[in-house]
Amino acid sequence: MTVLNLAQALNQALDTALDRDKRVLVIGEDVGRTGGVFRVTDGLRARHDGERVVDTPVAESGIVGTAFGMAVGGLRPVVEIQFMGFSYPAFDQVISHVARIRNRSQHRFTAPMVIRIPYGGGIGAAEHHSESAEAIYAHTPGLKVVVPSGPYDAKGLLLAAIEDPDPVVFLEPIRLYRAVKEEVPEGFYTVPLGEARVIRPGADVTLVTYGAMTKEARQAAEILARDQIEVEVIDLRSLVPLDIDTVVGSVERTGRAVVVHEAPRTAGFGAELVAQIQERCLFSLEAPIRRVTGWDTVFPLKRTEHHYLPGADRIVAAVRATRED
Amino acid sequence: MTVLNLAQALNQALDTALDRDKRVLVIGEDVGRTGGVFRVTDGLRARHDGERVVDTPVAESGIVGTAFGMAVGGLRPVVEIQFMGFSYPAFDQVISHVARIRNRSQHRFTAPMVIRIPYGGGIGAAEHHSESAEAIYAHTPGLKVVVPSGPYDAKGLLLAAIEDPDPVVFLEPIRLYRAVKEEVPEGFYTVPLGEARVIRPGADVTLVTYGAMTKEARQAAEILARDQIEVEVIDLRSLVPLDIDTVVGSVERTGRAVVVHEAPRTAGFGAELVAQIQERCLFSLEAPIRRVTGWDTVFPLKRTEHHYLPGADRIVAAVRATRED
Amino acid sequence: MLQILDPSGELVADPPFDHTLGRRLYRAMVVARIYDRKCTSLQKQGRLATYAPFEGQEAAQVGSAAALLPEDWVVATYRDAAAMWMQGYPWELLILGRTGDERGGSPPDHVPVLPPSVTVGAHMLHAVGLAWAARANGEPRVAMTYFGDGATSEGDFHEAMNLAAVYRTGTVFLCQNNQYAISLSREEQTRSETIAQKADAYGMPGVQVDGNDLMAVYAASTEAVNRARTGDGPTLIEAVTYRLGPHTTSDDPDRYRDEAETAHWRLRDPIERMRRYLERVDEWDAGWQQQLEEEGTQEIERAVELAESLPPRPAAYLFDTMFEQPTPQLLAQRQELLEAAQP
Amino acid sequence: MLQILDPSGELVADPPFDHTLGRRLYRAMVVARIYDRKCTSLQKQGRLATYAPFEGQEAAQVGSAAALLPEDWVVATYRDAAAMWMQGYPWELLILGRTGDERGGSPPDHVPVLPPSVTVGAHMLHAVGLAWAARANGEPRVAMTYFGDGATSEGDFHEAMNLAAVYRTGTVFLCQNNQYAISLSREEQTRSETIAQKADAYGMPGVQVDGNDLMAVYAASTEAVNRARTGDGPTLIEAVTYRLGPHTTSDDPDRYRDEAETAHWRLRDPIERMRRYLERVDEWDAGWQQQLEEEGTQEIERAVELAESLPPRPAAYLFDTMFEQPTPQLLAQRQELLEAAQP
Ligand SMILES: Cc1ncc(C[n+]2csc(CCOP(=O)(O)OP(=O)(O)O)c2C)c(N)n1
Ligand SMILES: Cc1ncc(C[n+]2csc(CCOP(=O)(O)OP(=O)(O)O)c2C)c(N)n1
Ligand SMILES: [Mg+2]
Ligand SMILES: [Mg+2]
Repeated sequence: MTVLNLAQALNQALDTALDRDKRVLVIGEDVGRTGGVFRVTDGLRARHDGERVVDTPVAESGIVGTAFGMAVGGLRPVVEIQFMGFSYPAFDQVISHVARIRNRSQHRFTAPMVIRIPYGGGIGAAEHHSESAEAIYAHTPGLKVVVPSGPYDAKGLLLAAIEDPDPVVFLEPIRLYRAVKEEVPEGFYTVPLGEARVIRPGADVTLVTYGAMTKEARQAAEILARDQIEVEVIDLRSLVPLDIDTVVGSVERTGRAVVVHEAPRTAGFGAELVAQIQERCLFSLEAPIRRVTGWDTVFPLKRTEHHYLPGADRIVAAVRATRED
Repeated sequence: MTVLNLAQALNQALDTALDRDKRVLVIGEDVGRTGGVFRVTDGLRARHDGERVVDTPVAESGIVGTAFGMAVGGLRPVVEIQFMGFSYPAFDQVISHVARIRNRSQHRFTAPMVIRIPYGGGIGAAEHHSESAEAIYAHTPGLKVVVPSGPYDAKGLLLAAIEDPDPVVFLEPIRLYRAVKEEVPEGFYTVPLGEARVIRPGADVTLVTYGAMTKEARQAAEILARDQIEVEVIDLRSLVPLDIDTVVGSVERTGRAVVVHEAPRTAGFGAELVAQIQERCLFSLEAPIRRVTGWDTVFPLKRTEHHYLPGADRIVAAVRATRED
Repeated sequence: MLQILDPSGELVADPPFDHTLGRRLYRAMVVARIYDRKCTSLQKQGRLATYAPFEGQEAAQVGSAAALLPEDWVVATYRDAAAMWMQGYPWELLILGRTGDERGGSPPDHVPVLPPSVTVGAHMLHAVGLAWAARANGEPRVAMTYFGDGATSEGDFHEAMNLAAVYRTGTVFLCQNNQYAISLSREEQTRSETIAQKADAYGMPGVQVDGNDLMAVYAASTEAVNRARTGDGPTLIEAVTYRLGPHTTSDDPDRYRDEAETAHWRLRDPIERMRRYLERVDEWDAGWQQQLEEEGTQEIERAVELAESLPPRPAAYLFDTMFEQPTPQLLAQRQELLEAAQP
Repeated sequence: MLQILDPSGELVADPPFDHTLGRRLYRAMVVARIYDRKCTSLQKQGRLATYAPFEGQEAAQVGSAAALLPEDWVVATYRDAAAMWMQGYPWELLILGRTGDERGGSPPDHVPVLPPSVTVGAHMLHAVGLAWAARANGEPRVAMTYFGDGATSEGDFHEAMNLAAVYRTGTVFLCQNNQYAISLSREEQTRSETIAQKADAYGMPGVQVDGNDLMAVYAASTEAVNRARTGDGPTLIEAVTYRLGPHTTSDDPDRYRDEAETAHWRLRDPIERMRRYLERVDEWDAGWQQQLEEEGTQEIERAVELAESLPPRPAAYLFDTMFEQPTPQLLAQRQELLEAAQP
């Protein structure tokens, strides 16, 4: 057990996967010599050579399309897209081929691959570097969508994603790469995809979130606890498959729910959560489910991103409001 | 006034726009000599020449990216993407540039352009030819998303979209191109973007839908009427801007709502409708809002698409069920 | 432009194969055309969904696929049934796919052919990854990808060509330049004189061959396949041919090309060219032709029967082919569908 | 590779401009470098967001932009501040953008320069459409687009080049081959010998010039701009240069290139080369140099002040810049934000 941050935990997961499975390879822009923009692949090329940790030209569609062929051909590629804003040129490959080959060939061919994408804002980055497009991937049949929020989960979920027989879009909250440290076991272990985690129990209001927003949710819960408002915070960990039972179970007890994400609100994943919660337990609801989300705007640049990002303050306000509804 | 089907009405709209505004041009694959796969642009090249009705190579990103430059440069391009499944290669251009230039340049540059996309299934088409990705575009800040369901609206909405100072994704229900006929005025008129239409009043249950599904919704309403169940059917006509007031007003009266679309359910636009309805009038709800949608699967091929497409039968069942909840 | 057999069936260079193979490939072209025409008529009868005929492109497909070993990958399009069949994809599955049944996308385990790509351009990259995987697995397999002139306008063509060259993957890019992307002529698609010359942009060898010359296509493909197999990297082959039929059964070519042009290419029919040659060397006679056509017709009729005799599947299959194990959401939706099914 | 001024500042061909313009462009390069270094130091002080320095590429940017008329479009990247400024984009707005303020993306109405593109590749297509629009509007404007060696690996480069050639738009493709796409060297990006040769694939003229030779860049650009303006279509110019600094202020070049290489290119500094020439023809002396540096420093300092003195905007602006008129949803969200703002 060593204490690692999220980036280090992911690095260890990739190193472990490369060690234990000859079929695994890491491929992306600058993942080799520089170890990636966020150093998540740091040192891997030196330890596993350039044939298995591959620096590529700037061609996202090409990278994903090639990795798709590799996966169909029996390898287990782990693609890194430099920032979520640069996953869009590869969108056609993902939605039209990666997500479909199993269905198209009725299980004859499959694409077991992982597409790692740093996502979200909070570091004052340039345009296109703070995107949260998880809803788009979650809306695409045939993809699994995983979002870790801490080092332990990150490593276990990434190893599970690499072992998964189907394609996984693995979203890494940029803001948390170095913000959270945790004890992480050496070697191989997995955290199953599709199991939410209650990161804080509470009886009054259910707070449902994932990825970067778990930090703000925790903070909000602590602030509210001072006023004896006990918030149950749920980290979904994966959007597809979705562990809705854990969410519904909680809301049935609390009668109140707030969903939180950084992505724009309209048709964001929060809407799906609201829809499923009210389908399953409308009559337990004592108040409308509120959404604390990014706005329906372009993610702003450094000087104003704080106006966009849902912070503990907005979450606290929403929780208080839902108790007054 | 002549009776036209939806494709003819769109053709007339384009012809009218090309006549009255020199800045307008139509560009896309096979839109010229063949008049497009669905003949929506039939005859336009002959009437307005190849400089304004432009056949392009097979390069969706190139078409949209070039049209974007045209729009910034003062033209009013109307792009045709052959099928929604082929809009994905252009996705980066749409989300990263078309939708953003106004914000990026703080109104200094704008991209007034229309991207016409035939969408939806029901004609037993090949893979990728039956997509419904409206939620993806509706989730993208900076785009308007319009979906006509009849000839009169189609012409008026398309002319409004072409006049609009901002980019509009204009989704055309393939199945309705020739299925509905209506009296359509000659010449120029517009139907404002962002106004839903109650296509059938009713006091018992609110049915919210758009595009191809309006036909099934109407049918369902007629079937239910035989049992004295009066369904209010709302055709949104545009998803962005969204006329939620009309929807909420109706649900406040009926207390029950069913949302219907053809796209996959998870993170589909129906989820957004459910979320906003319960935010606005949870306490008027006498039953959970139900979603009748496509499944979270790839759109199936000809022999089994009937298993996928929400039909009047599924809508009827959902309406009955919501009255028993 | 590489040519071995001129349109009249005269040799203008040494033949790349002996009469045995020549007759086998001639037979393949004849059967392929029977399949192609059968599909068009089935479509007219409403027994198939939209169909994209390849009449006129038989030599380009048969000649190239003939250069492959059984374990080599083929990644092709909606118009490449002949090439896919050459590599082991059963006619009945090709037909089944065209009836609008996903089961047509699932070839037997030993057949290294992906289901036909319907999107234009994207699939070329898959052949780059497949060849890469073969090398990584130490398998001497190459990947041949088929695409049209129109596909070369897509960004994915560029990325596939560049990545294949950069990583020297054993990929063969077989472009059937049939002169049209639906209604857009080759000249309107790009200003490069040939498609073959586009290979220079990637430091890749490119060759233009007479795509209606079975021998030329076979010779160029064999050379490219050997280069790929021996680790010397990818090749672009432009097979100059012509789509004699419509783009698909719902296309009307009169809107964008005239009779005369089609007639001109009719005279360059790849099957007739090879027939003349075989006749000239006494390897063809009317009797054999009749036999081929009878065998071919039987073979295709049998395939049609097989495809059409397959019972439809219960709706539940939809949910069972998305992942190895359906997610809880899919299971719930399957349940919902089954309940909706019962009145 | 076209060269007019060799690294020692000797003419090897006729100069494309007189001393007046030569001095003006030399001055521009000096000021641009002052701006570039200032930005790096501001970033280190936390006053700018990540910054992408262009030191070493001044001749490529200044020499090409100098070939434009005031109404010509410039569509460039995050590393092209010098070119954008040459075409009228104010330093203070370039700096403002780098502080992370959208207002930096809004040049004055008479400045035909798009805000810098952060995505690699996509923007080249915008220059195709802009040139097309100019022609359609009967304006004699051309569009010059700037991009790097790395951008040529993107599919959009291919589509932009092809469409520009097919429609003969007045677009000039100015590639600054600075030898790296972040950590990937030019040789690892593509196996074509030059980037210029990629133009052949589109039937487009392509020329490789010494990008650190102000005169060569100016000469090639002038020819390309004239071709574009007279309706003879697009040109690809590969300006061979070198990024002397890191990819951005958060990059560590030691991970992928060695000192010696950088040192080698230092000796080819484009500004020093032009200085030697001017000195040789008695158009340069230390006094003038000092004057330039003082003026330049003042100019940049003033720009920094202007940029930093701009007061932040109320959050509401977020909702007011998405559409000409905010949608009801945006108005509601703006309301929500304002209410959240008040405790
Ligand atoms: C990405 C994409 N865009 C558009 C289409 C529609 N489409 C189908 S075939 C075709 C033309 C392709 O031409 P070519 O590559 O020459 O192949 P051919 O049909 O001539 O065999 C087009 C535009 C598609 N299938 N995929
Ligand atoms: C579509 C896209 N992919 C990846 C990136 C990340 N990125 C920023 S700059 C860069 C390298 C570009 O190299 P080049 O085109 O040579 O320009 P240079 O930075 O050398 O000026 C990359 C990969 C991006 N901005 N956009
Ligand atoms: Mg073709
Ligand atoms: Mg570079």
